[in-house]
Amino acid sequence: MNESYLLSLLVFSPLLGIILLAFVPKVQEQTIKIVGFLATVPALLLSLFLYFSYRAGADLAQYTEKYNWFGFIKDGPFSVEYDLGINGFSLVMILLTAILSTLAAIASIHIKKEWKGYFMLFLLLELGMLGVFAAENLILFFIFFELTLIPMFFLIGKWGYFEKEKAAFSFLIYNGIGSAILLIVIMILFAKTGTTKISAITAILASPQGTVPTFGAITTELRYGLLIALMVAFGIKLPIFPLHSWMLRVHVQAPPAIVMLHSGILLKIGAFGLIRFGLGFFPEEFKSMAVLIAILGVINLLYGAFLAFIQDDFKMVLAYSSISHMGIVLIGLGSLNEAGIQGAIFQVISHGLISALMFFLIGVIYERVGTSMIGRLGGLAKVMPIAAGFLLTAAMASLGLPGMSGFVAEFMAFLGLFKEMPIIAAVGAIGIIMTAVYLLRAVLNVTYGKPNNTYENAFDMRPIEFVPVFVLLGLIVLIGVYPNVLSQPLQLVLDTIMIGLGG
Amino acid sequence: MSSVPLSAYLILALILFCIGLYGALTKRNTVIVLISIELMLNAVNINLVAFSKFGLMPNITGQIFALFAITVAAAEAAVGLAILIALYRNRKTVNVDEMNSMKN
Amino acid sequence: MDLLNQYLNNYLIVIVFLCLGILLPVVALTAGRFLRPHAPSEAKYTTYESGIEPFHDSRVQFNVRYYIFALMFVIFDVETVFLYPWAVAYEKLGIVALIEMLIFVLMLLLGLVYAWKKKVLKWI
Amino acid sequence: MIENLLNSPPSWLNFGIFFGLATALLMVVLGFVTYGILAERKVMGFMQGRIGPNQTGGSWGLLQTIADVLKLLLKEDTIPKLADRPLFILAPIIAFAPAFMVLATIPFTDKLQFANIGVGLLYYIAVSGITTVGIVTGGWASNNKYALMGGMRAAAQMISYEIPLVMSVIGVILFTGSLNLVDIVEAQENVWYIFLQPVGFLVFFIASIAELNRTPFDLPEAESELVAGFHVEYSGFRWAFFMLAEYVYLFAMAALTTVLFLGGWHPVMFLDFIPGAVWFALKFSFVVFILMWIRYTFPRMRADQLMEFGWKVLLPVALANIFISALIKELFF
Amino acid sequence: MDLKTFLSFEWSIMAPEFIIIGVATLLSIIDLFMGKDKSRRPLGWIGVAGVVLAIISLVGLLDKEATSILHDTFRLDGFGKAFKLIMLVGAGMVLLLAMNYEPKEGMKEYRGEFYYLLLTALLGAMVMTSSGDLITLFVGLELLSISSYILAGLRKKNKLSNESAMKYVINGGISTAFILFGMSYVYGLTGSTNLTEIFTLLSNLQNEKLIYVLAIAFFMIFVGLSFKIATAPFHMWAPDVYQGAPTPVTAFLSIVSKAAGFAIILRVMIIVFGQVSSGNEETPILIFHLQDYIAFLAGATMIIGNTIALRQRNIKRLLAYSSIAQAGYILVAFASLSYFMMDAIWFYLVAYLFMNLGVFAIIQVITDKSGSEDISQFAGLYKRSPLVAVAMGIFILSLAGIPGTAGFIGKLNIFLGAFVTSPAHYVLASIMIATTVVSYFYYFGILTQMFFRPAIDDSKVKLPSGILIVVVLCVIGTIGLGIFPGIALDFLSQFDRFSDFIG
Repeated sequence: MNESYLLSLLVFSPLLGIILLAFVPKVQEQTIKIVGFLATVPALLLSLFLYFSYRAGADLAQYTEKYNWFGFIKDGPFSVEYDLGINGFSLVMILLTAILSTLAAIASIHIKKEWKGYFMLFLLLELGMLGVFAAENLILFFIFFELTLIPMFFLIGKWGYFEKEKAAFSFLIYNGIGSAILLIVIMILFAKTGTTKISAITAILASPQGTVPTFGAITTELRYGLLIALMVAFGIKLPIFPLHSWMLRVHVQAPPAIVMLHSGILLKIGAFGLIRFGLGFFPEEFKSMAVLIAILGVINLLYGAFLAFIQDDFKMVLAYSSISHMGIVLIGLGSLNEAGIQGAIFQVISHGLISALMFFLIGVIYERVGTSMIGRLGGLAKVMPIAAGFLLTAAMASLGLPGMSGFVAEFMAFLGLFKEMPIIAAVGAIGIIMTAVYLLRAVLNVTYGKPNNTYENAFDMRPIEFVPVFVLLGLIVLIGVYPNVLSQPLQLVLDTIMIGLGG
Repeated sequence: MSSVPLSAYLILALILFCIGLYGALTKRNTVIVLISIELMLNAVNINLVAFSKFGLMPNITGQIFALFAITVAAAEAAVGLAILIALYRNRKTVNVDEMNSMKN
Repeated sequence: MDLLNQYLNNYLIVIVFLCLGILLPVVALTAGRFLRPHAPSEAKYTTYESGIEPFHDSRVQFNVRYYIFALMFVIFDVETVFLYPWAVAYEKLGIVALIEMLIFVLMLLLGLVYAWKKKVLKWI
Repeated sequence: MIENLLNSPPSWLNFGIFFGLATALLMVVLGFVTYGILAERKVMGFMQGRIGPNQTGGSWGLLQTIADVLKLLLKEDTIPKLADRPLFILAPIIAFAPAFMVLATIPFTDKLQFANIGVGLLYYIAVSGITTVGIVTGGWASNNKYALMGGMRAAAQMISYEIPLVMSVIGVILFTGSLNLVDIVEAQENVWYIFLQPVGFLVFFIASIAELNRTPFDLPEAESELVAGFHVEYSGFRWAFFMLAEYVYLFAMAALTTVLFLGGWHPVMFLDFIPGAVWFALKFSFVVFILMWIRYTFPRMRADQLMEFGWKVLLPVALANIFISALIKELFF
Repeated sequence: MDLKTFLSFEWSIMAPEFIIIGVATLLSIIDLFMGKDKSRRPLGWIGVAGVVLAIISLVGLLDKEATSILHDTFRLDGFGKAFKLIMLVGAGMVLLLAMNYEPKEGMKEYRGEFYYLLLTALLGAMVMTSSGDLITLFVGLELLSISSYILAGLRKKNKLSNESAMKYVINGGISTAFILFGMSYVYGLTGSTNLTEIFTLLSNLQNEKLIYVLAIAFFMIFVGLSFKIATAPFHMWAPDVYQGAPTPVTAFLSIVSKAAGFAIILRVMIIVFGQVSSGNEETPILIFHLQDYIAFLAGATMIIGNTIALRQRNIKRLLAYSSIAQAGYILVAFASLSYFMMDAIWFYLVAYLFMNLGVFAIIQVITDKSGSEDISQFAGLYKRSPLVAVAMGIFILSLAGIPGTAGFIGKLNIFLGAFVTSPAHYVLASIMIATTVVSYFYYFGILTQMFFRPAIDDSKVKLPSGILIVVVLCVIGTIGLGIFPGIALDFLSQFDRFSDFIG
């Protein structure tokens, strides 16, 4: 194994920005903005480098880092390592994080006050997200996972809209419960196996009971219990249907740049965890619960779609659409074949890009007109033709227009499910149609509907605002046209998962 | 006359202890509460001395322990009364249930 | 057995004295009841205080000094509990116990000086 | 015979015999009190250049006290209506019973002693402390401001002087190595503790006067300021019991002083043909006389002087005495 | 004992105690003869110097083998050293707080007393920690308690202070009686008060009835000791006392006193009852029989502490309930009786020392300044003094158990202990984590006040130098142990899990 600091550098590069920002006086707003933006760039460059070198055939294992961190027994079991590493899936997620972070930093021009604190927390959030995907150790994973919680709490609570504190608290408590459950799972695994290294635990769990020495019996009941706990923990994050209410508040109340990151990446941590741990640790048990997961997925899809249809607030529409789209992830996972899982992963990334785009545009519009209620918007195509046009395009991507990323993802997910459980899939397909209906209703209302507002200060997009839009749209189209940019890096991971599932 | 069994002492101590506990928990007057606590501590002394004389393994240690217990009880009572005096000067009451300026 | 009996008898005597100590006043007072006159009148049962009947409880709030002296008494009296056994067993314990007691009593003295300096020992 | 009695298992018969003996002692004590009071008055008269009682019962007024007692017995008994009745009645008994109880352990001679218990000295100190409770109870129960003040003062004084008292005898215990009063007396066969423990004796003596509530420390019943202190509301025989307790304590304290410091029944030098009982009586009478003497020659102290003297002079001296004694013992014995 | 044996003892192992008692005596004499109008502040420095000296001498003793002197009544073993270190450091910092404690009224005349009473209380705690005999243990306990009673009521003119002291005395007296009653039974059954002797004697006990008596004794002692650590059922005093006592005293009670309480619980419970056979085939050790009851108390403590804290407006009262809850967490470590028990308790106490002391340091400054203890005094602290607010935020986050802080690692350790036993304590750990999430409500409520709410007045909060030292140390400790827990764990490993605990 080569000694490499690349991953650490990547994960902790935002820290440099935080430190720099600490020394910038509060009043120099312009400097703060620039430093804040620039601090996201190293991570972007490094992750791009990793991506292209992987595509060029480099072995990702060379970037693995491992140091002894601390041990509850000196030089014995029950020690925790500082352990970073990536595979294709996490590489893609890191790339997504880095891209969205940079774009969100640009989108942060809409923030009105206290730049310094904002960017410090923003960078901390990025650090946490990057770490979550790079961690090869459960404790480390959990630390980064929780690390996203605190900046989010402050970012929502301080820079959000009217009910920001309530939103911040409901975010905190729901995610707190989620991470608490996750912590229980992690600690049980730690206590039973004596290690927190993900690969080691996977190996121990994969071997039949009794063949590998453990510190306590890992019974079948325990395995099921742990899996269900994991599903709840990540289900809150994702969010899965009954555990979703916090996420609506966050989407509505948080500042747009933060919602970009939240719906673009934080929600995806749920999916990531579900695939990585749920599927990775307990493939057998996951298999036997596949139907349940698929049904949950369909419920999510339909429920989100139905409720999105009756919302007044455009942000709410998007929030429910997120729920609905996460249903597709579950559907893909429930199918448990290669196409389905690939679809799920595609959906994770595609929705990350699309929702980021949508929320960015909403942020732009909100800044100009001061509302996001569909009833009070309308006829934006006249006032802000470019923004309205982009909004329409994004909606198309979201509802799965062929040639865009959403289509590839939904197609593959349903393809997978139709193979395994055609009836459930058929029911789920209704959701796809619903998606088109509610999105078009909302977007068309906004762009072409009767203007209810005088739009005094409305102006079209600033030059800088084109950057995120173009980047995101470009990526969406790229994936839609040439899915290989994703599927190639993911192939190895998918193969591993399929082997875990027994073929 | 010499054959008072150990259990008699223990039961006496237990009864005293319970009376003391009852008093300490139910009485309103702080002085009585403090006295009740003394009663509980003295019940312990009966136990210790009885064990020291008639216990399974009689030895002198129990009496020494009792001496320490007495001393400590005295110190505690002294501090308790001192605090009570300070309290009385400020509040003009020695009733436990009137000490409620911190309820919320 | 003799020793035990002696021991018990000695304490029996103490009990006898106790009984007698209580009995004497009881007997004397009971005897007195038959001998003494009984001629009650309102004035006789008033409290002795300048001829005017006190109209409320005379358990007035008295000086806090009394309490403080009581506290001092409790502390110092209890400390002697340690001095007595030490004095009795002094020969067996020897110089080490002397040093220990010296420290102990120094602490007591410190307490006394403390009280002194804090004007606790001052009467009114 | 008494040996056999003591060695026999305790029984009701024993109880009866002891009772009889104790009653005898009680009679002696009552006799002492009767003539002690007379003697006190006579000595007082003598010192103040007057005669004292001389009418009742012959030329010396021998029956004077008896007449007094009879008068008290026949006096009407009143309990103020504001008083706390049960406590009021109980108080004299609480005050008197311990006074009599302490006599049980005093060894008058090597044979003449009632209860020879191992911790005699501790017993004396412990039991005598109860009297304070009786006095405070009396003061409290009277529901009279004078009485209450007197009672509180008595309590404050008695507890303040109890500490030098108990500390001063530690020197004696140190030299004897026992709390048994007989042992203490026997240890004084060659030399009395008054010579080995002069400071201890002095502290003990002063503290004992205060404990007895006698002039110059008679603050609790200071006639001129508190009328009569804690027993202002008492009359008749109830009052008499407070007085009785006081004089029984005088008896007991004088006896204890004799035992602790004056060698008990041991004769002076070669005069050992005189029986121990006589020696004891002589020393005892001497102590009583000194106590009376002090009473008539000293003025009453002020309250603040009284308390501060106890705490600031007697207590440090007593503490120092303990260590000097210990050092002396360590170095010379 | 003759002079030779007396001198043959290794008195040097008592050096820290001697230093503390010497300094306490010295301070009391100086205070006594000092002019009335002279400043007492230098006395505080003497006290701090004494504590530092004691720490140095204790560190010098670290390599020493477990030694007993004075016929096994005083015992310096790894356990004693480790716990004494916590107490000394805690007391040193509390002294610094006390020097800068300036409430509006009622403190001037008693400042001198403060220092040496604090030291005598510390002495009691230290004696207790390394005593090898029930009598010494009891005397130490009472030295600590009685000093604390006075300390709590030190502001003689202040009603609340009086009341709190009175309640403390009453509750403390009752609990003392319980402890003593239990101890008297232990003595009665063994005829000894020496812990080591009791250990051997009791492990041979077979008589059913006597074991029953022993179980009663166990409960009496445990219930009594639960007062010291303020857990159910004897937690009622804590809120009132914490609120009414002077703030440094509150800090002392919540840290040093609590550490001492746990030290004595471990000493008594493990040594006295550790090897008692239960007469039962399945669980041959009595203490494992009683484990469920301890667990019940721990659970009740956590639930009570965390739920009642939710509706507190007074910051000190809130912290009182929080500290009840924290004691409950530590009790979980005790209840699980695992291999990690001692380490987990020690580590958590260290973490608790830093985070709670830091909180109290800042609370003291804020409440002194405003004269009010209402939580609203913290409003807008971030605006007024950002650094103070950030420090406070770190402490609060640590109390809440957020990763990156010492509190998190402490909780991790406790969880590990709870899960590693068989059967694992799933329920207890779940209660712990659930109540932790509940605690987010009030902990983050404080953060909300500090960061989100507007300030009432804009005056800067300036930390006096002593408090600044404490806060900086605590920040370093909290973060340092959160990121490099290895420091403490390696330090702990030199005691080898306190294997010399039972001598």
